[in-house]
Amino acid sequence: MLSLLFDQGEPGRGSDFVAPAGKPEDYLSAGLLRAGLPLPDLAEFEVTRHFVALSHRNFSVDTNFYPLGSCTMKYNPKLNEAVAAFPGFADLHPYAPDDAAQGALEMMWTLERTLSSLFGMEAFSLMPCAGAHGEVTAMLMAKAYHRERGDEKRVTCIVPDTAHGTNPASAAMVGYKVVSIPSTPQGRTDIGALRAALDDTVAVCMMTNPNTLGLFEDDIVEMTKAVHDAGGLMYYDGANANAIVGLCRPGDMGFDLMHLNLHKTFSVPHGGGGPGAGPVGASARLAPYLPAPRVVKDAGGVFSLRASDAKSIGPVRVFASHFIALVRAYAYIIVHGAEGLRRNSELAVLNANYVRAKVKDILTVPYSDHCRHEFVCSAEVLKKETGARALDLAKGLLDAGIHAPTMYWPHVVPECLMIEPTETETKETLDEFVEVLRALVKQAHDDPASMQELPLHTYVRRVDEAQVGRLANKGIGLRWTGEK
Amino acid sequence: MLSLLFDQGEPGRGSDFVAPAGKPEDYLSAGLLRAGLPLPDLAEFEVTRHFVALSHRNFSVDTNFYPLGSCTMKYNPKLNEAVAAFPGFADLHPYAPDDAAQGALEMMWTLERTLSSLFGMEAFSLMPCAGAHGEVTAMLMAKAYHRERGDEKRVTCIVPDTAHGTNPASAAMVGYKVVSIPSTPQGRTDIGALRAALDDTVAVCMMTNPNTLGLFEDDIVEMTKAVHDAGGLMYYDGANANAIVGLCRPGDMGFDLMHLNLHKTFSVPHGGGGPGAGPVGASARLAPYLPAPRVVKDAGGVFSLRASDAKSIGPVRVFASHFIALVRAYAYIIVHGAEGLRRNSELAVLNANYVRAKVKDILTVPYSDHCRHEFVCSAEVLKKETGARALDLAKGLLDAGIHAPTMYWPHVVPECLMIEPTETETKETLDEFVEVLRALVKQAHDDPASMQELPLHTYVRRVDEAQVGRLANKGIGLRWTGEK
Amino acid sequence: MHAPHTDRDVREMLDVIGAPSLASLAAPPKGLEVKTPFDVAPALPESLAFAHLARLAGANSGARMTSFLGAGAYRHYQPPAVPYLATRSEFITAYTPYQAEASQGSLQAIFEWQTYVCLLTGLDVSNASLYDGSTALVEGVIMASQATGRRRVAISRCVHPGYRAVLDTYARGMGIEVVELPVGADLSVDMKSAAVKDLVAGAGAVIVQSPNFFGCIEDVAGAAALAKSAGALTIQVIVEAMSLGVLKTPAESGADIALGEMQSFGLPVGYGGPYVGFIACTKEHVRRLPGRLVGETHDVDGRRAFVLTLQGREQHIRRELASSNICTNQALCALFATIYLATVGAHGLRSIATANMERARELRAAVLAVPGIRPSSEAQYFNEFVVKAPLPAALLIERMERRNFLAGVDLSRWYPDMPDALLMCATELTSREDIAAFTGALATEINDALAAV
Amino acid sequence: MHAPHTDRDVREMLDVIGAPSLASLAAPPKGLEVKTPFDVAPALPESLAFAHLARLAGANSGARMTSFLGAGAYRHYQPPAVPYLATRSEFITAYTPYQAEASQGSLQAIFEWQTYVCLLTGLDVSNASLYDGSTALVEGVIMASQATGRRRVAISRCVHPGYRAVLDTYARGMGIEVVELPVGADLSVDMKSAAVKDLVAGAGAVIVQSPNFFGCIEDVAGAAALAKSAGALTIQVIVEAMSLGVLKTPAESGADIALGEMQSFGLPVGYGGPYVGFIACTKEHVRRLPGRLVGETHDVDGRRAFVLTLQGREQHIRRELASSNICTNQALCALFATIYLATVGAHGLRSIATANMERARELRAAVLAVPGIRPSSEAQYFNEFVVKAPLPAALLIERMERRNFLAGVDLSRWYPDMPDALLMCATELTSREDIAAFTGALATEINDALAAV
Ligand SMILES: Cc1ncc(COP(=O)(O)O)c(C=O)c1O
Ligand SMILES: Cc1ncc(COP(=O)(O)O)c(C=O)c1O
Repeated sequence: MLSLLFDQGEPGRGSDFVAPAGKPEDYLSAGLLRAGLPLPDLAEFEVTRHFVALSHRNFSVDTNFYPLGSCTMKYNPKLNEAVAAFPGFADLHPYAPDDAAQGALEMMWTLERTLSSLFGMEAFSLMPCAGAHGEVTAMLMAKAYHRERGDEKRVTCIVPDTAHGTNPASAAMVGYKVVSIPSTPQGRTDIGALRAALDDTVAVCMMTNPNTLGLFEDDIVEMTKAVHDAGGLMYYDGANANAIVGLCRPGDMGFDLMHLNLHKTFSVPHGGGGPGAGPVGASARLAPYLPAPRVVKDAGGVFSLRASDAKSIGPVRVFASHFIALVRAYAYIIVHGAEGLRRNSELAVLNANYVRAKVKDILTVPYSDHCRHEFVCSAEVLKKETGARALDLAKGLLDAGIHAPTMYWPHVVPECLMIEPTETETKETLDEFVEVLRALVKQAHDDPASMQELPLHTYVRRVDEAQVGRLANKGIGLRWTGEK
Repeated sequence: MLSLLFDQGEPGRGSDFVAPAGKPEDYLSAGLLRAGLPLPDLAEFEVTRHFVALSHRNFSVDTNFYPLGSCTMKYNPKLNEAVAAFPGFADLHPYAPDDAAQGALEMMWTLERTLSSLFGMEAFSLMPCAGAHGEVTAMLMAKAYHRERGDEKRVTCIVPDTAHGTNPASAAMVGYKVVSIPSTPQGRTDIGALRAALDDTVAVCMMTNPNTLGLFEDDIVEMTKAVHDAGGLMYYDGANANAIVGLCRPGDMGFDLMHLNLHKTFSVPHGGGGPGAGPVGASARLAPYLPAPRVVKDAGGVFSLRASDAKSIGPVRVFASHFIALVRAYAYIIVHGAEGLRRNSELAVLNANYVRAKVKDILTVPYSDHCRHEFVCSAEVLKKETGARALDLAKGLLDAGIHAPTMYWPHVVPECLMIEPTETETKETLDEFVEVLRALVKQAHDDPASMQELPLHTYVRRVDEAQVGRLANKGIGLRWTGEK
Repeated sequence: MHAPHTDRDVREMLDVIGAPSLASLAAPPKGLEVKTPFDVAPALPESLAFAHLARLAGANSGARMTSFLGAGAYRHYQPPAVPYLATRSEFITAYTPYQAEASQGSLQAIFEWQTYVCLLTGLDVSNASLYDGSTALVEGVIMASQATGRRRVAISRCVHPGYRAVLDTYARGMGIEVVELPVGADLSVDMKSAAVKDLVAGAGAVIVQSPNFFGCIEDVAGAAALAKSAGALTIQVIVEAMSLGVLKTPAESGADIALGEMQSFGLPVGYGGPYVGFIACTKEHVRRLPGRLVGETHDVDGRRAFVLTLQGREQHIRRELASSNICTNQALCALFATIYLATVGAHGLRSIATANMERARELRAAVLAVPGIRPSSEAQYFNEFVVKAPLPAALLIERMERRNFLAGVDLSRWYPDMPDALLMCATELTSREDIAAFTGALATEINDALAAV
Repeated sequence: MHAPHTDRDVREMLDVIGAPSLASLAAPPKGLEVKTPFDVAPALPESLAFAHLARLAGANSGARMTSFLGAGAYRHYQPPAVPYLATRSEFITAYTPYQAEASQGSLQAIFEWQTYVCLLTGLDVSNASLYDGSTALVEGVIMASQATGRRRVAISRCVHPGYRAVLDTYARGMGIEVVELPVGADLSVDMKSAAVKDLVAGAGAVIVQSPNFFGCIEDVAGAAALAKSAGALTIQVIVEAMSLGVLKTPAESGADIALGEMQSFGLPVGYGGPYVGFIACTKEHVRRLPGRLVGETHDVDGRRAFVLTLQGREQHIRRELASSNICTNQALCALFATIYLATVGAHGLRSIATANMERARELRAAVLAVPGIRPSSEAQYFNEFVVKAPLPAALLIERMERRNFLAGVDLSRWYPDMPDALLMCATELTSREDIAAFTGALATEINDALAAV
């Protein structure tokens, strides 16, 4: 067990960082000053040992196969990290004048043009910080668009039941009523149900493609048309874009709005939960509503940040972008080119199908066609036969040094495991994964009770989530307090 | 078990690093070209996973308490690493003209002056790459000095029996006959034996102070005088300088020559076995023999590399120094100043004595006085009583996540463990170490047989050293061959 | 190319799958194939990509100038231990710690971050981070609006105008009314004025920033008293987190919610991001907090463990009823800040914050000594302040930029009634040499500019 | 201050020790106390130390110039994965892997390094690294001298003069005689000349560098034949390891020992070090190898393991009878090189080496097209070559430096008979724009210089 920082250190430990500058009271009246500052004083060495030790308690892409569905845990090239640290990027202040930031602006401009071309959109805003931020940005744009047209009756947002939770949550944030559409037995959004839901209150329909079952929405063009006919807008959740880069384009499918997760498709590292970047693309009619500022290039090749367009919804964060994250995505793009990006998507699909073909012998794989970048399988039969659940398999994988797939989502598949290997894994690794899974299923049959004990070898074993939730509701157990 | 690199990869994997430039035969006649290049082609991702996994199989200062005697495994501040990577240092070519390298030269000049002041020497050469390189450099200087004086009969080098192996090996490299001096029951070099060994063939006497038992050579001034009287030179092995910085100076003790291990005393990281830096200091009469080039400063404050002095032994490596290692040592010095350095030495002595005082109850601590930066203890009694050896204790410490002390050296103490905590460890860590050691000794009494099984929890357990040595003698097992 | 597949790999895998070719396997439904070539630059070998990015970085001269820019992004010393530790593979390439057994490193670090936020603000609970200070403001407004059931908030015009613009964007979409409290004489809000009192009536939140956008320390306690009497929550926005090293905590001032930006703690200015938003509140609002929360618990063997908790508030469980839509947050940036705070400690943070105040006062005095420059406010401040120039601030900034100084932020961009006002910032990295060189050049430029008129 | 001790810690610990004060505990014997104050700058707080070092780094304008310097230190592309992985805590803060159970990471990496050295040179065995190429030369000479029992070696004058100077330093001390083989017409050694044959007679080693100091590829096979007939060992020195990506291996040429420098594999030029020396030889000399060796074995459970072996050759066991005095070597630098080689692979290494040849030829052609510049040799070369200038090389270099070019190395420093010779180097990082800009400036400077005469 690793002590918390707050149980380490001694008052007075640590380096000097600045020359002595007196006391706070030399500069401010006492009434403005805080009573105490109860942070621990640690030697740098203690801090180093602490965080290196913490790092050893994590699974990560660089240490473990991480087939976490819907998250695109691909390898993050180290080139990205090196260029992101260039002082010419890191030390540039967001209010530096445009003429003193031409390199940064050129990069952003090129990135925007590149994404627009790759996804068939008129323009992108690089401002949103993550996928969900992109979604709500797009919802704000949709709302502004309809309002601008005086079409204020449009208050519903259509979302398939397989959609990621951020979709309905983002729609709700701008006050949209969420209408959920069921999936067909083929794992696609039910176009009949969609049509039935369409009326003149529909503001926007959010589609994820490939959807979270890893399947291409075959009726996507028809659905787009139907929604458009009803006066609604089509939104493309591009979190799964790793299946389609260079192969097809949401713009060509008729979408008005979309977001990308640069931290999935474009190799920005996930960082243990962020930061990401969630650029929002827009078709010609929606582009004027994109957040401001955006980068423009004048006839002389000079770049600048244009503060605002008349129709823009305004800014969705204070500064123009998660710039340093964009640098990483840009680096990824320029070493690949359009062809390399397309090949990565093809190989992502290849890897997923390869695992799927092999897993078919082990677990139920519910849909019959080839998948795209990921697929779901179900442990329902296994559960019936042995009592072992998807959860148990997931925990068992951890013992083998493999991160668990996404579990119990989408909800339409019982005892669901969603597996996304990504293109950067070798065949050797995939083969090994399948064998580990096979062995776990065998273990479930041979010794079902043992499955609930898994994992055995991780730093901690299964944790008590119930108790912590009860206390947390009262604001307890969410921070160190010094009490034992 | 982690595959070797050579058992991974597939031909054709990996990134493109340069634009295509044709084939080797386009530039050179076929007869000059190699037949094949049998290196594995790996994706960067494979390389990353491989080396991150390897890193997890190491103990290190940042992850483990590492009380390895004579090695000064102190914390390496991360400031050092950051400044060492500055492009202004890293991208500077060793043949860059002096006027284009003024910052580097200023640093080296200041470092040389600082070391000279701290150790009371006339001058230092920053050229040697490590401690042993410094030693042989000094031996070459001694030889040149005597030769210059026509005193060619001086062919012996006096070395205490507690000295590090590099001392006699360095002396032998320049053809000196090594005479070993025994230690007294008090753990000091026997001055009587030393005097007896002195005659007009003595070229130099190498002293380590504090010696490798962690004790100050109390007779050091007398010994220096005796050797000088016999016409010999005195060499100070400064590997243990962490005990004395700012407290006393080899120059004041009369030494003619010395080396420092910047990778011990001055926080250059050990790097798993190097690189280090082993500057050699010289008194006024020996300074002219220092290796060339050295940095000089002219009246106008301009720095330059002076190619050679008439009496210089010449260069001991092709370029002027392990420059990037020096940057680290320099960074360490400037954040401490003379006072901070002295305090570090005092605290190194404090930590060693603290552990020593507590270990006295557990194992035999052979010498009665306080120690300096390290101390030795003996498991001889334990071995007699239980059969458990120093080796077993060392391996048991590994299981507790503590690196083993230096074992079985110096040879004058049977079943020896040499413990050097360094000043950067907290009292908390030292207390924990003592308790682990206490528990191991108890285990030895309670269940002696179990001791030979240790370690149980490391990545590999005790290894077969005999077999590998037999094969290695025939050149087998020292590289991957592809055979299974 | 980062994918490892050789042609042989591909063939073997296609065989197992039973697909004829890679192209056919991955092809979109008929009719959706891309028809025109992409407008994307051809692939660069890695060494050329590196050189290309080095050129772009080099083209940002602003990154090398002596800078007095603050206004929401602060250049502070980053101890090298911070990036060294935070950028370890195991931190940067992990996902959100949903699998507790495989994520104790990230989870404990977030728990420590939550604790730091609480210790710094004095409040009870805090979440795992938000995108940045400006979006944290939006989340705080949503919390307050839900807590009070009121669709109207009152915000000081001394709050960062960029933050207010973001709030406006969202508020329009969310149907929340935002009323603004006027800038008082001393560039802060007069909490005692009747006008302010009227504006606050009926609001769900009273929002002040302190130190405010002009650098001045606001009367947060006054705002809290006012809010309380109006049945509103008090939200304190903190943009320059370094001020927390010395200033009264939001809790001490009576704030219910503190939120803002912690970029100052170990993150580079990086042309605007990523930074790290924080939010903290009193216990009773814990279930309204947006985003992830880590709690302490134990595993089946009784070992202490950390885990994501109260996930029932979050989008992936609660969908349209979630307290926020946030999913990916700023975990790695929060880790930077956590390691920063661990490294500097109380001792370091207080001394660095004090050095900021010292340098800001030295800068202000030196700038005010330049003929033609006048002060804008005599309010107490942390490390930023406003001065008035004898010519339009924009012109002066342009002149100083030519001399490789970023003199400050032109306030007229947001406050048209302040054409000559310059917002300046000094930090512990502002050296005396910088100040002397700057004020020397400033005097010359002002002289020249006035002579030219 | 990096030590963690608070005053309370110190007091408590002194109590346990039974010492009255820190000063008395650590004090040297009476009379040895330091009497005068030290000439050491006062301590700097960390942010100022950082700034101070940034200033020093910035004062090295040479690091930013367009460089054509080689001559033993080569500027190559360093894939960012290399430093990223090699500088992990667990690698940089470990000691020599004496405790095998706690050091499998370092041990396996060294085993992989030894393998790479063998694969690249074609030889049987290799050690864990040596300080640098020049000291590797000394170690190779000692090996050869011990293997043959001869105290005399013959070395080509086309071997790096800096390496030869180091050998001279040691040879004087060790009592080994060094004879030099003359530079032939085409800046390489004529192995067929009678003079060379005479000089080799009685030598324990024939030492050639290829590519040699002038960039030319030597007739190593010829040297080996000659050595063999004289009963000497053949030592091939390799200073630009990148050439191993394409050139015939030392083994193919018949060398017994290959040694030199692998800085080119992922290590910066760094004003001269640290770099990484290597040495490899045929099986029969394995026990004469200097320094550490890692071998493959297994643990008590039968798992593969790596361990230091043949320690009986080393100083810590064998003391004055050791094969060398080396202890600390260049483990971390060898790790850089190992990760470099793993990252680029055969495919990458060959293509990078080929790009070096391409750029060197482009550079040479462009330089020779400048009026007044003449070639020095038509021998085949890798990425370095010598040209003759119409003015003293030193003067030309100085002129070009003023234009921010490091034109090359002035050979007259070591070869007084070559006053106008410039040794130039191009690598894969030498861009066509660099070459064009350089040769343009060169033409102007030569013109101006000649006009001034
Ligand atoms: C399908 C889908 N949509 C949206 C999101 C939200 O993206 P972010 O986490 O970047 O906010 C995710 C991320 O997990 C996702 O998988
Ligand atoms: C006492 C002593 N002398 C000399 C040396 C040799 O130093 P290096 O390993 O740097 O060559 C050592 C290193 O272990 C040592 O402990």
